[in-house]
Amino acid sequence: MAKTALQFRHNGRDVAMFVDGGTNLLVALRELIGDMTPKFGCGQGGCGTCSVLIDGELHLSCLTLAETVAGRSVETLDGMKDGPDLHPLQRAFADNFAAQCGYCTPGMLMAAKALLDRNPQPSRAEVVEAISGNICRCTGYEPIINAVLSAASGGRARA
Amino acid sequence: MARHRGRGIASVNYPVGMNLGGDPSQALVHSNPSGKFTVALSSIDLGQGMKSVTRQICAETLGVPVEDVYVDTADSDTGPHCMGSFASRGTHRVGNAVMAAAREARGVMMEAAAEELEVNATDLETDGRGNIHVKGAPHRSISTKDVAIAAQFKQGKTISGRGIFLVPLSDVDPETGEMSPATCYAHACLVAEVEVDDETGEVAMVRMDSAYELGRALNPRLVEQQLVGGAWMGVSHALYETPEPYYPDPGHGPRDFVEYLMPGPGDICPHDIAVLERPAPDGPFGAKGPGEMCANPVLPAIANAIFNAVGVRIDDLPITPEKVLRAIKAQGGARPQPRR
Amino acid sequence: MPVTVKTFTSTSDAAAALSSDRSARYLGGGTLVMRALNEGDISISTVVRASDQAMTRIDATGSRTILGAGVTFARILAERDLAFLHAPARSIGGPAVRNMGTVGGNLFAPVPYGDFTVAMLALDAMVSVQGGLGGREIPIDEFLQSRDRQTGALVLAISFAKPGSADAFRYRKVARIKPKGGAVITLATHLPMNGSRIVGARIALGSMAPTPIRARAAERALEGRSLDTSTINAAAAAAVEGTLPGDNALASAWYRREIVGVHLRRLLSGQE
Amino acid sequence: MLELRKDIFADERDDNLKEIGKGTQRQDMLGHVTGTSPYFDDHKLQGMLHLKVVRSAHSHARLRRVDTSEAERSQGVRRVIRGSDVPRNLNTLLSLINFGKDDEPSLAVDKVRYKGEPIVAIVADSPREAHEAIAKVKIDYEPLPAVFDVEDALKPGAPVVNEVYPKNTFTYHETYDRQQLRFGDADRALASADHVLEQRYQMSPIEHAPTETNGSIAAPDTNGRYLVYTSTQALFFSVDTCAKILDVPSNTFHFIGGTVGGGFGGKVDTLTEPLCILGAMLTGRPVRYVFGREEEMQYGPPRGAERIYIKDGVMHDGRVVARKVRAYFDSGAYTRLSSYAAVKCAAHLPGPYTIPNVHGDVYCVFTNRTPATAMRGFGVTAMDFAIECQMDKLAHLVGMDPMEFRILNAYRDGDMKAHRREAKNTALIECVQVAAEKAKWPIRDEFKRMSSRKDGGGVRAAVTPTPRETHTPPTTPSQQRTTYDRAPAATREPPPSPPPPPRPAAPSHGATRFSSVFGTRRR
Repeated sequence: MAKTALQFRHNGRDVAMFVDGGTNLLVALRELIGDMTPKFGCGQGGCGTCSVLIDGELHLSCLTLAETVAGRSVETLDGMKDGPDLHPLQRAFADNFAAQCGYCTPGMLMAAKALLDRNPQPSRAEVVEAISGNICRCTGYEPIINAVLSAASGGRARA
Repeated sequence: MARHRGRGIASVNYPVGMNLGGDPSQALVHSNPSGKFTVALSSIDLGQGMKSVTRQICAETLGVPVEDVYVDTADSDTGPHCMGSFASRGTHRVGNAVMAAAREARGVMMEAAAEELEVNATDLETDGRGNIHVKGAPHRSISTKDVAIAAQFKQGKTISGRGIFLVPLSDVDPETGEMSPATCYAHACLVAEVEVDDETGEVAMVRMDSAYELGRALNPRLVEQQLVGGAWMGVSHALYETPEPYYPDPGHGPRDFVEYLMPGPGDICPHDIAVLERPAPDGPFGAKGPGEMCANPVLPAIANAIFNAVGVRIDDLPITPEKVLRAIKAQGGARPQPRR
Repeated sequence: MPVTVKTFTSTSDAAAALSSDRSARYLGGGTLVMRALNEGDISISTVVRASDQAMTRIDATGSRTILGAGVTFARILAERDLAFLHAPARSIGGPAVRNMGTVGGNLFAPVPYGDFTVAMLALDAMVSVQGGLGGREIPIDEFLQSRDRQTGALVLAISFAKPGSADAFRYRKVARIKPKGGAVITLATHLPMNGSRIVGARIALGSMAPTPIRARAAERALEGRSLDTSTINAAAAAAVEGTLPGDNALASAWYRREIVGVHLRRLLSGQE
Repeated sequence: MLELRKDIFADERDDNLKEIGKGTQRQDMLGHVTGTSPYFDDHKLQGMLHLKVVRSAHSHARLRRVDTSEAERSQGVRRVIRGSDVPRNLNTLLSLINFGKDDEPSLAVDKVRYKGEPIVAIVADSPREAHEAIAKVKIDYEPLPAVFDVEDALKPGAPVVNEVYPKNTFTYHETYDRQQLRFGDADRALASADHVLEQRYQMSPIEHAPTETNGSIAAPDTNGRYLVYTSTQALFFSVDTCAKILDVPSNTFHFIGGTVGGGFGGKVDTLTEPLCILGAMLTGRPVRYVFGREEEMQYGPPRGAERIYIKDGVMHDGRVVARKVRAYFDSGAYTRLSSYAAVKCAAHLPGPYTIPNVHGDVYCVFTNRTPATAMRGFGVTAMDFAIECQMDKLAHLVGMDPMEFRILNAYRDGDMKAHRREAKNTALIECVQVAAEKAKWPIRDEFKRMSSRKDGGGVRAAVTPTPRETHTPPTTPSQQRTTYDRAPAATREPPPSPPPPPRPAAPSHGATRFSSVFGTRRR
């Protein structure tokens, strides 16, 4: 069966693999390079838990044909920490108790990072908009919104 | 066109644990030679915080810092039997099992410490910071680490404990329904304020105020997680979600998260919560279980608030804009009730 | 059989590949085709792509705006000249979907999707299509009526005359969920003014029929009049005429009929 | 925002604790924010196969013929699994606690009872190849009349959904078509009440919608065992259900789970594990079976619908003197856990209020829809909706403030509850008082002074006489038994001579019956 060679940057490192025709980026990340941080929640584009950044833009990896990221940069939650140090967003999510089951957390963090990378001081409405493509069934969203706001303000206090 | 505000209330109680009991859970607690404890369970953490709350229960019972305890869940080879994570039974049933196991392990730990300090175990106490000392004489002290080393390599003792918690099964009288469904109950009362659009039937949440009585709040942050998230789910159940929008007609079922309606981050409202703690006599440190009941008062409180706002009673869940609009039209327009 | 991916530099080669293979689908942003593949749609066995730059071009300089079919909603939102389209673009999905979803793909999105197309219908857009036998321009009304037969064709671009004033074009998506929700109904109006009179009114409705449709009776109620309360009420009363809404998970046909006039009135009178 | 009201019930607590009561960070938070918390699907196994099921296109139909020959030859297919391949293709979840009869196959054989019911499982090299094979399975259906409304299902001549329960209701105590609650004389009290209000309430089904769908991965392990990664909410429930269905000892399995992407009750049913393990047994390879989102929404079990009728009698002064409730749980095509919820619901009546006359009939009804299961607040959520809407209407009827109306009727320590147990450790009044305070909702001083710990018991503790009903069913042993359980679980009243006919000495599947609901009479 014909496979296509694919190379891209994954959290700053070059990776190479062979993909079957039609393979989506979520499968490529999880099954071919073992990055389990993006999750499968629907395969429909509705839940956001597979969210990654492609060249800095928020994308749904389940709806991305893997070979379209050839030569591009893909960031996942696996690359968010700086060495052993948590990213301010990760710290803020923890401090605000913004995760329960934790399954939406990787996608939420990527959506929040996409926002703060472009807009370091967002309003509450902008935060709400930024995470609107991500479903959380546990928290009621309030602690997640507070976490993003507190990461943006640089403080560790609850917003 | 007008938008009308209204407030409604509901008060509820909720049984803790499987109905009729008969739902055991077990726990094993043991120390490694450095005095760090592992709790082995087969109970599931669905996000509700099972690992975290049992960790605190274990640490409190042992008298060690929480950092010295790690909870390992859900391995059928190493974790002893648990009925499962449902029926608000986690904190109450598993918590009690962990407490029992930790109590037994503490007994061994205190005996081992007593042997090292050459005193009676009954004369010892833990300081919660990793030390055991003679009551009233803090300088006659030994660390839990040193106790663990001594127990393992010198005394040949295993600092471990087994725990089980079982509410004995009760029977049901088929005719009268006489039974013992639960040993303790949590309570709540919630006030919902809504705004209803009388031309479209749309209902927007304005705010919620609530009081929940949950026995001991073992970890207020975890309680808050359950209550905030649970109230959100209550709003969702009240106004939005169903896989059968035309029930009992089974058609037009949602297939994705666009068609399955749940409130988004732009639909939430402020929620001010008070937590009351009336300890349950048989709960671990008096705890009951907030996980399930937190959504329940929200549904009727919203329905009652809609009545207060526009004078229509919607007795079918979910309360869609269509149902509200049909009812408003049927009564010839909104009839706001006295403002509360 | 795994899926075959064919990438072409020229749109005509892509169009030829698309029209010669019934199991081929054009992959735009992925929100429709990748979802179908993920859900096990085995009727698709070839995925066609085109890397032609023209597919992602935005030309907003002249009086006629041209959007390449591969233009994403995020790019529209980044374009100051397209401010009048920001409301419909922002109403699509969440940020990730807007970074991926395209103007061309939206033309094919079934209810409850396809909100941007409602805006395009109000703007009397032309759809530029490359078939196996060459290109043509199709008025959007006509394109939508024959949408089921267009899957073998490659949409290259969509073009329309820019509204004369910021106020002439209005858009509203009525959704249960905020800020990202599927449409209960979608409304877009283009009311060019000649002095104080409306000339060439176009009102487009989404979720009021299997594809976006025009509210022609409401358009007639506005035509040649000034936008005053009685005209607005007349248009609102006529909004439901000629519509064919269906029941779905978001709302019933009854509800859609009940509220379409309410929302048209609110949209035209500038109310929330 | 959360405020701890330590001032209330302070005399009942010792707050001098070190770890309890602190807002300590979750043990799993670091894992969550770094994406390293291990969910079942995060295990990558060499040579993993993919399992998908063929689902019924009809809500109710006889299966005339199921032809899988073309699917078996389809590219990438390793194994096609039929109902006949399942060792014990009939189960009911609560057989593990001796409650109910086996009524649900893992794969439908002769008949389908809901749209989406699994009929055939395909194990293939890739999901795509499994889907291609699914399209090649040919099923000849003979559609049967279906019933979707709980009350229609109880009418004479209604289609029989599930032949195990031919009256379309679960059987309680081997005799009853419902769980009853009888306390006092509701009819007489209604006759003398100042106002009577009867209302109908309805809750549509609700989907759990966890962000992680149901699923499992099963892999052959060393020494003949199988390693199973699972999203289950109840590990040993799943282990023992699999042991029963696959007819092997439970220690054949090593289940690993415990970190689950949301459950809310929707991951109790052991939906994927039995077929997933069977796939691994039949192919010798790791097998993954994960629900797609549409499967999860439409064919994963929901919180079942409920229809509730309440008839209340209330006096001018606001005392509720009688409550009569008839409730129907829509179980869908199979029992799962709805039978249990109906009993829990009966126990919950009449809500947290002291009402001297209560009459409840709670039915678990079968219809041709996706089987229902547990969900957060199981058995209570819809009843609370009905009761609390009703309480609001009653308050309106007698012209009382709804808060004060609830305080007036609230149960207190020492009161007798309708299921004939004394109320203890109650706190409803305090919750209403504090909620009123928070919401700045004025209530009168006398209601502010009331307490759950005062003025209960006495006459409120009396068990009011309950009339015997003329149509009382014969008194039979209240034990709920199944064919499956009958042999080993003869815990009480062992039959005298003659000796029972020979039966297997012990269940060969090795599943454990944890307990026996209805098995022992302990009050």
